[in-house]
Amino acid sequence: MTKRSKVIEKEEVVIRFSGDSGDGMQLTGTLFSDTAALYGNDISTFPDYPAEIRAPQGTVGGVSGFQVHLGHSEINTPGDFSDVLVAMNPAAIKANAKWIKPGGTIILDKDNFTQKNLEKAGYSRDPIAEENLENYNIIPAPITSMVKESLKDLGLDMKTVTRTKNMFALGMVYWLFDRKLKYTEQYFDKKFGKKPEVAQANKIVLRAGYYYAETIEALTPVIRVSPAPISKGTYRNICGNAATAWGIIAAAEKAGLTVFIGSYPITPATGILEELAARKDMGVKSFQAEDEIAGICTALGASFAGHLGVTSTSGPGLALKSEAIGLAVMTELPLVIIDVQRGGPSTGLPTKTEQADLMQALYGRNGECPVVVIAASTPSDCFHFAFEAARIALEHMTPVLLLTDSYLANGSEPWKIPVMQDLPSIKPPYADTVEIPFMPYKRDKEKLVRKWAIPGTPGLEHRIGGLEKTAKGTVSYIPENHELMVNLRAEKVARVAAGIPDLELFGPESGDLLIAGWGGSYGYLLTAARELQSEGYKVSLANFNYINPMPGNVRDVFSRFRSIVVCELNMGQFANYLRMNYQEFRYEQLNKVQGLPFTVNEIKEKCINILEGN
Amino acid sequence: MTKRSKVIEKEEVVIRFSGDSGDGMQLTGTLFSDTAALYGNDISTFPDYPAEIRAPQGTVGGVSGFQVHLGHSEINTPGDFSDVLVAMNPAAIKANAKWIKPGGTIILDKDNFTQKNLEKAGYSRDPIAEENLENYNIIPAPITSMVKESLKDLGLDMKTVTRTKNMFALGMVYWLFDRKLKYTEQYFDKKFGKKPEVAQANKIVLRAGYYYAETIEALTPVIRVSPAPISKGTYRNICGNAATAWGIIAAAEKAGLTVFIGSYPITPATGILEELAARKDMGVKSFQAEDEIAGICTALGASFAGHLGVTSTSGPGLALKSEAIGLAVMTELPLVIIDVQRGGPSTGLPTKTEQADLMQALYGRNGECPVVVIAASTPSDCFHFAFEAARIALEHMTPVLLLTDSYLANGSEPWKIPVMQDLPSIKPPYADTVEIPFMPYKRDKEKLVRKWAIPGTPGLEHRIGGLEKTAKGTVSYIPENHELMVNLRAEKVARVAAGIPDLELFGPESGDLLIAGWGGSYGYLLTAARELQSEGYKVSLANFNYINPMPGNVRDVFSRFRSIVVCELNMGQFANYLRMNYQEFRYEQLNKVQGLPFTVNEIKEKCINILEGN
Amino acid sequence: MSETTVNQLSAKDFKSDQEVRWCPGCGDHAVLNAVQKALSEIGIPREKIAFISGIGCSSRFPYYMNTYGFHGIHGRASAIASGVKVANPDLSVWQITGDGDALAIGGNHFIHVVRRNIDINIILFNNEIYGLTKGQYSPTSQKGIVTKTSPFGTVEEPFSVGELVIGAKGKFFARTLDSNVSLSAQIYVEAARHKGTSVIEVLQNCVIFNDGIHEVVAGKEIRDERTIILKHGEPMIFGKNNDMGLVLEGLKLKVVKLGENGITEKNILVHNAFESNPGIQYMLANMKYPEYPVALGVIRSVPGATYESDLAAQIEDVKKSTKIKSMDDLLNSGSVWKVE
Amino acid sequence: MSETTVNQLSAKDFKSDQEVRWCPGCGDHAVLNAVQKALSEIGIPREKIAFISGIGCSSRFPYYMNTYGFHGIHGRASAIASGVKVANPDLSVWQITGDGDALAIGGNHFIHVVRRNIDINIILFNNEIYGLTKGQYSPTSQKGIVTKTSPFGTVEEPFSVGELVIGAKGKFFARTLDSNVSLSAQIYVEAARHKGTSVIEVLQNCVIFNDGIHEVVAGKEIRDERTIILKHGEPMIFGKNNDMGLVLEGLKLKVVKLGENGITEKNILVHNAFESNPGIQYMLANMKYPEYPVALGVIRSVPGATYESDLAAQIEDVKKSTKIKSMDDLLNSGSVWKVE
Ligand SMILES: Cc1ncc(C[n+]2csc(CCOP(=O)(O)OP(=O)(O)O)c2C)c(N)n1
Ligand SMILES: Cc1ncc(C[n+]2csc(CCOP(=O)(O)OP(=O)(O)O)c2C)c(N)n1
Ligand code: SF4
Ligand code: SF4
Ligand SMILES: [Mg+2]
Ligand SMILES: [Mg+2]
Repeated sequence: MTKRSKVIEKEEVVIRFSGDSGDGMQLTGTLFSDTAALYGNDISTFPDYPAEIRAPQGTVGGVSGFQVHLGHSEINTPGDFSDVLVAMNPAAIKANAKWIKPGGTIILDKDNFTQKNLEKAGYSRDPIAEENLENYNIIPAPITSMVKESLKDLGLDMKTVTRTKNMFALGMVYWLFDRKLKYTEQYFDKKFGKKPEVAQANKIVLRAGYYYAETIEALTPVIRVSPAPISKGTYRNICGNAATAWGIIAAAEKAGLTVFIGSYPITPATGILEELAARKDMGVKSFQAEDEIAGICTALGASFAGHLGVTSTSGPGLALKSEAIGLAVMTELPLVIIDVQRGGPSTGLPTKTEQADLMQALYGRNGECPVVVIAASTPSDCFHFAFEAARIALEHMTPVLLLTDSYLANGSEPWKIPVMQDLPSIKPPYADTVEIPFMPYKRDKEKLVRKWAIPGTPGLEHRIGGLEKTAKGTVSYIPENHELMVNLRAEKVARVAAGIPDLELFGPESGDLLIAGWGGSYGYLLTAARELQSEGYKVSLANFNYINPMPGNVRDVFSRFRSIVVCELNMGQFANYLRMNYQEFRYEQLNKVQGLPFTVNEIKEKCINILEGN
Repeated sequence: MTKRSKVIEKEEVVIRFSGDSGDGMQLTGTLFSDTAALYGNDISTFPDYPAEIRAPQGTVGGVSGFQVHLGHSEINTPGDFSDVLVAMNPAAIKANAKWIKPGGTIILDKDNFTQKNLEKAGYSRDPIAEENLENYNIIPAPITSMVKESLKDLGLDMKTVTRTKNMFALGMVYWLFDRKLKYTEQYFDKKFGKKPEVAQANKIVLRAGYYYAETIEALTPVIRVSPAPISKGTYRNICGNAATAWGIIAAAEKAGLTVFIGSYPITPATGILEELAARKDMGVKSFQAEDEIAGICTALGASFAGHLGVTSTSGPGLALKSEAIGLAVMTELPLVIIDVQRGGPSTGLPTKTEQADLMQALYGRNGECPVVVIAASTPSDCFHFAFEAARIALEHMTPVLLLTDSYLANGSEPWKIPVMQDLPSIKPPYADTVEIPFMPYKRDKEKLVRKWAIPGTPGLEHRIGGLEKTAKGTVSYIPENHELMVNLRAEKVARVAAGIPDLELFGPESGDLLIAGWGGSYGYLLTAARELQSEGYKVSLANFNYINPMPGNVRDVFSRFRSIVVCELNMGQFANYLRMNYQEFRYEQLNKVQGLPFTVNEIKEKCINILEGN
Repeated sequence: MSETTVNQLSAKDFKSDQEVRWCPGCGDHAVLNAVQKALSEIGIPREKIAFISGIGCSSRFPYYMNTYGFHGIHGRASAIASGVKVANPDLSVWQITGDGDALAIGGNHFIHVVRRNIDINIILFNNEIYGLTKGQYSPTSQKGIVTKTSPFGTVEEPFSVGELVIGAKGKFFARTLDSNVSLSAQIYVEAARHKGTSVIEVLQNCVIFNDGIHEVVAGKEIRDERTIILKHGEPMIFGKNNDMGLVLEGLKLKVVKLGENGITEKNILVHNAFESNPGIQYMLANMKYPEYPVALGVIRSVPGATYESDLAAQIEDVKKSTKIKSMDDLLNSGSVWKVE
Repeated sequence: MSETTVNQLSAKDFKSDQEVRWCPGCGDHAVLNAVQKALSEIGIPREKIAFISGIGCSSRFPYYMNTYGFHGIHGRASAIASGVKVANPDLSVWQITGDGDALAIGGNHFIHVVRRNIDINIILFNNEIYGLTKGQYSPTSQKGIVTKTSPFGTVEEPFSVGELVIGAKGKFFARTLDSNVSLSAQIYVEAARHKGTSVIEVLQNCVIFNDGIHEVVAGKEIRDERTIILKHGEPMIFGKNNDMGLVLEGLKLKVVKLGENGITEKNILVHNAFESNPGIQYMLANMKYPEYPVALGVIRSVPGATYESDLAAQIEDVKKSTKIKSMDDLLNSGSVWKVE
């Protein structure tokens, strides 16, 4: 659209949009990401909004942010430090000052840097000076007044006018990264189809921002990120919650079943329920239950009746489901339980991320009560692991607990769309009417799985329940039968291992240090591992997705490294779990419990520390 | 009362009363134990009744048993095999045949050995022959007809008459063990004060049994157990549930507080609620809640209001309380949570014992959510550990989870009554009104404990809740604050260790094998250890009561033994917990999940196996 | 509604091979008989029937039925049953529950299933006690009752089941006596035919822990005098000699004697179970002896949309109009782009 | 009952130092004002007041009150509050809850606290939506509403709060509008003075996720026509010109116009909040626009024994008659023996 003097090619760049909760930063970030993805960049995003209630305007508590990491090589995290910060008010500076790369760019709405706003954010005078940002690339733009100016002839009300401020900022950023406005303009046309003046206003302002950036020379150097060399195929952007929901539907289609989700809203898991509720086109039955217990119990009832029963929640809700998970274990029905982890304990930090529900997932029930536990590691592979959770549940007649987290749930990334035909088929072990009288707890020899007899089938009438039973389904208090059944249930879950892939290594087969992690920390761990490898260290990453049972080659992998460091966003739950299962190895730990993902630097520092024997 | 030819002095003896659920075996056993205890024997009992519903009369499922172990030396378990079995019907033989010591005595009601009853019990002809009991000391007594006969002149209805059958059997056993009838007769007078004919009938039948036994010579040899040389003091019989309830009340008295119990009935924990509900004389407020969640939440509310809040339950109920335990951890209020473990998972084996809730107790909650966990090891020391649970909760401002089990809850033993003056005082950290403004999460340096400000106190108004907070009590999403608080809560619990005793060793300070156990298996483990020691093995027992945190000397103790075997009634939960905490040792395991306690022999066998290097 | 399919199954065909383990004399036995009798009349094949229960003595029921059965966990029967019915609306779903199971721990699921009007038949065994855990008071125990957890008497007022059901938007409520097998069977048949949640309160005797609690109205000798069996469209007459009746006096019900003060059958209220305004039904459900006879029979039976059929219809609607017919369609919908 | 202690505290004295974080324009702000105003009238000192809540936007309330406060977990406010009040009956206990908190996850504790009649004042913020989790339907959302979890409209009927409260044996029920601060404050004062559980339903506006949902009756212009403020002992008259009234026609309420068809104030029903038979109150609580005006004010206020005082009395009784006065006494009671 214009010519520029210098264009720097950068490998990757991190941009953070930050402003008041009402400033529309999430939309701004999303529009930017979409444009970047359509352009062919690999991206990773991280929305970071405040506590569930709107904090007073202009305060740090009310700051809402959206970070986008884009590059032309593979991008695995939304990035630690940002190259560009868009700060709609002083509080946004306050919240993000220490997360800007030295010398980075700050775009700010200088109209908002009033005395009152400075005070609200806790500044006495100039934030730039107070934060020692003088040497940064500061772009103070009178966004508010320019927006008013640009729209003054349209006769719109003030609210509509000021609401477009974010598009001014977006326009500036588009200019900065040399993006096309087309997709965003199309979005306006679609979104405001019935209000053409609003669409028009947004377009005007977007362009005004774009042009404004162009006009003032301060912006150079322009950063340009060329598309990532990614494999051929059809792509879309997807966030973790949607990917989880879709993985479930895909599995149901493969198994020829209907999805039933029984669930109760809870941050950050609600998106799964919302997406499934919207998927009536795919025949999904969504049941917004009165609480989490009803959520899981309706889902279990639906499984009994022959559906794919699913329930989704976050930590406090998982706690409430504990008892019913036990019932699912006893009745050996297929059931997928999704826990989108958030900061705990108790209500904790509801909008922040953490990996501290692992022990609860493994052991949070009375008695010896094993379930399969798996964890997703990126927003898009939530699809794969939700599919896997459903596959294992259906083929092994067992509840499966899928762990994701707030960071995955809300984060998004481009995703190469799978073709359904390429996904494995799913074959539940239906009972055969030739097996009359039907024995509900009779098992096949290989997997120890019982048969699924669907109500409605003549001749297979049977009774199940939470009391201990014999193979015939009769309630039994016989000591030896109980021990037998406890062992069989454990062994059944253990045998799921036969159908899961080996633990994958990112890096050399052996070396000085193995970084072990699980679930959602993957992106940061991988980036750290790659950087360490390129710095010459003999480091590999093993990120676990299958947690119970674990892959068969773990012991072998562990034995090939001099040290092992277990990195997780909790106080060491997975490390302890490894100690229980592979007691012979020594485990170093890197733990963080701040409601935030790791930073790559933290990981690297810890690793180098170990490698250098400190 | 009579002269006998031969009197054998035995060190100890095990008697089992067994009959149909309606036969009154629990009462019979209890009356016998009371008499034995009053006589000065040390005893240990184990009631063992069927599933909660009455099974059809005469079937094995409906058999109810009560076992008493008495001796003149210290008795630590209710015994594995019985010397004398009272069998009111064929099903009682069926249920107990393999638990009678070779050559033991069997008293049976031969009137009940009808063809119909034999069939119900699954016998085709003579149980004695079918079970190969011909060489045993069989005493077939026509109990039913003799009872009818003895009472025929009293003009009572048939129901009342047949109900006294058990007293006939008891009379026989009294004769066998040379006991006085006095205490039992006094019991009748008190119990049936308003129905003197019934009291009279019971006395007649008791004596009839006694005399019948005397009359038939078959009974010799008579077994006689002299009193155990136990230390001076006042004694009473107590079962685990009552001891637990009393320990709580005692702690409240020491702290100058009122007990509030919020609870929902559940087998086998209901007895605690029932006992506390009866203790209005001690000012206890008992609240039978609508469910387990309301149980703990009302208790927590009461703690907030300045009471000693307590909630009691069993495994499935503990699962339901998970979320609220998290709230107790976050609000740092004193709260005692009692879990009387039973067979799981799910509804499992509700009337049977197990130790499989350990992991749930430690980790069954979302987030990093540490609580203090302790476990009682005998029926009477439930008093001590309930007291300890309350003391720690109150002095450390933390929820404390007390684990007992079905075996302890229902079992009883003589107990030397403590004197309240000798118990430690309890001093909760009350907030001082000089500390205005009150900071709810400000901690003392030593224990990291926050102060307790009781509503009603002017000037200390404050707000607490489940969201993460700063020391001032302000809700905070600041990453560093969260990590700080997570660490502080963990460290606070860890520092409880400073006030708990070292792990006690039963046996030599070092040796070839350490038997490690926890909670209610103690009696069996101790007996096995003692027997092994007397057989010359270098074996000691370490039974854990403090599980989180653990005593300070564990590592030291473990390091002094060549092997360690962890024995528990689950699949190895404590063994795994030890692996997490003391990874450097190797742990052998003895596990049993049959809804039953260990037998001494099982333990000895396993130990000898290890000792002999198999 | 009133036609029955011809059905070859007899009550006996609904018995399972499990030994019935309730105490001899327990009212549950009679309920089991009545249900089996009713099912033989209703004419739904065994495989299309599912019995779902919570935990309690009564909740053992599914084991004794030769149908599909699910013995759940305490208090959650309504939720499990909701899942079963919504998943497969073709099944005839029966929930078996106790006063503790439904109204103590299960109270929330209970009021919500009633509100949602899911077509489940709920048989609530009200023995006013926790039987299985051996005798603690329940949310329906009379105030002041001495039980194991209330050694000095309770200090809380009980729920009235009918009142709670109507308060939760209930559309079908009936009451019966365990001992009256033929009345019970009739009611179960009506409940099964009603579309929507039907709640049937059974006044059930626990011989062991709360013996005779309903005897004051349910006793064989007196029950005709102290209960009234309501039938839609029929006058509210009761008494051994059918000479007592109910009339409305102002806003209150009143018991009158036919023939006295010139009262004839014409003055007596006629029962309208189908009236959606619950006013009179509410009063009927709440009648207590000795002021009134206790109402039995179907007290309220109002048609209304059911959750599961509305949901199914909504799904059909959406499916008809959508372009997304398969997972591949969904995956490729919206903003996608190609990398070549 | 009607005397107030002289109280030096003003509404402002009940404000805590925490910033109020509700959305600008949220109805919760007005409720906070009304409560603070009411407390300044009631005259209980700050330290004797405890605010207990669950989770939801509304449940943040305790942070803004300079009293004792406990922000609980979702749905459990009734249970926590019950514990607080039973432990210390001297405290004035207020429960703050939302339609989701009280009627979805907390439904069971809610009906049980009402049944037990524990002296707690429950302010139920009914915005017919889950605000905090950003807009899913709740058990009070109107059937058919489109929300994030019901993109094609809900298929379930809502609870009516008053109906459920009465169905659960409720003795005090009132309704108010968030925007009517003076009516609200008055009601809070009455609720505080009532001994037993008081439930006050506030029709509250969520500007973000369910804006204007009550506007059809609560709008400033129209509310006089479409609501009626009930006062015990006063005729049920409403309308801008006070010319509309309620009469009973058969068993139903009917709206009439004064002056028309010869109707005068004498014909109009007089509100009796103290009547224990809930008949008319039930109908009043259930009145819906457009057929009726929506009832505001104290609809039902019936005295009754409270759980906590009966319990306290029972304990006093037992203590008086027992020989066991201390733990040592208890330990040595019953069968004990000495070993010397
Ligand atoms: C989570 C849980 N809490 C408590 C119990 C114990 N429990 C089993 S049944 C029951 C009450 C039974 O009463 P009711 O529902 O009236 O059935 P009834 O036995 O009287 O038929 C209780 C408290 C349990 N099994 N599970
Ligand atoms: C156990 C649990 N489940 C779910 C949630 C999520 N959650 C928090 S508040 C809420 C509903 C809020 O609605 P309401 O009670 O009506 O309050 P409002 O925000 O509308 O004032 C939900 C579902 C939670 N915090 N905890
Ligand atoms: S305890 Fe009562 S309810 Fe339970 S089976 Fe026996 S009589 Fe029936
Ligand atoms: S989301 Fe709604 S209820 Fe919550 S604070 Fe905002 S306006 Fe109020
Ligand atoms: Mg009952
Ligand atoms: Mg709401």
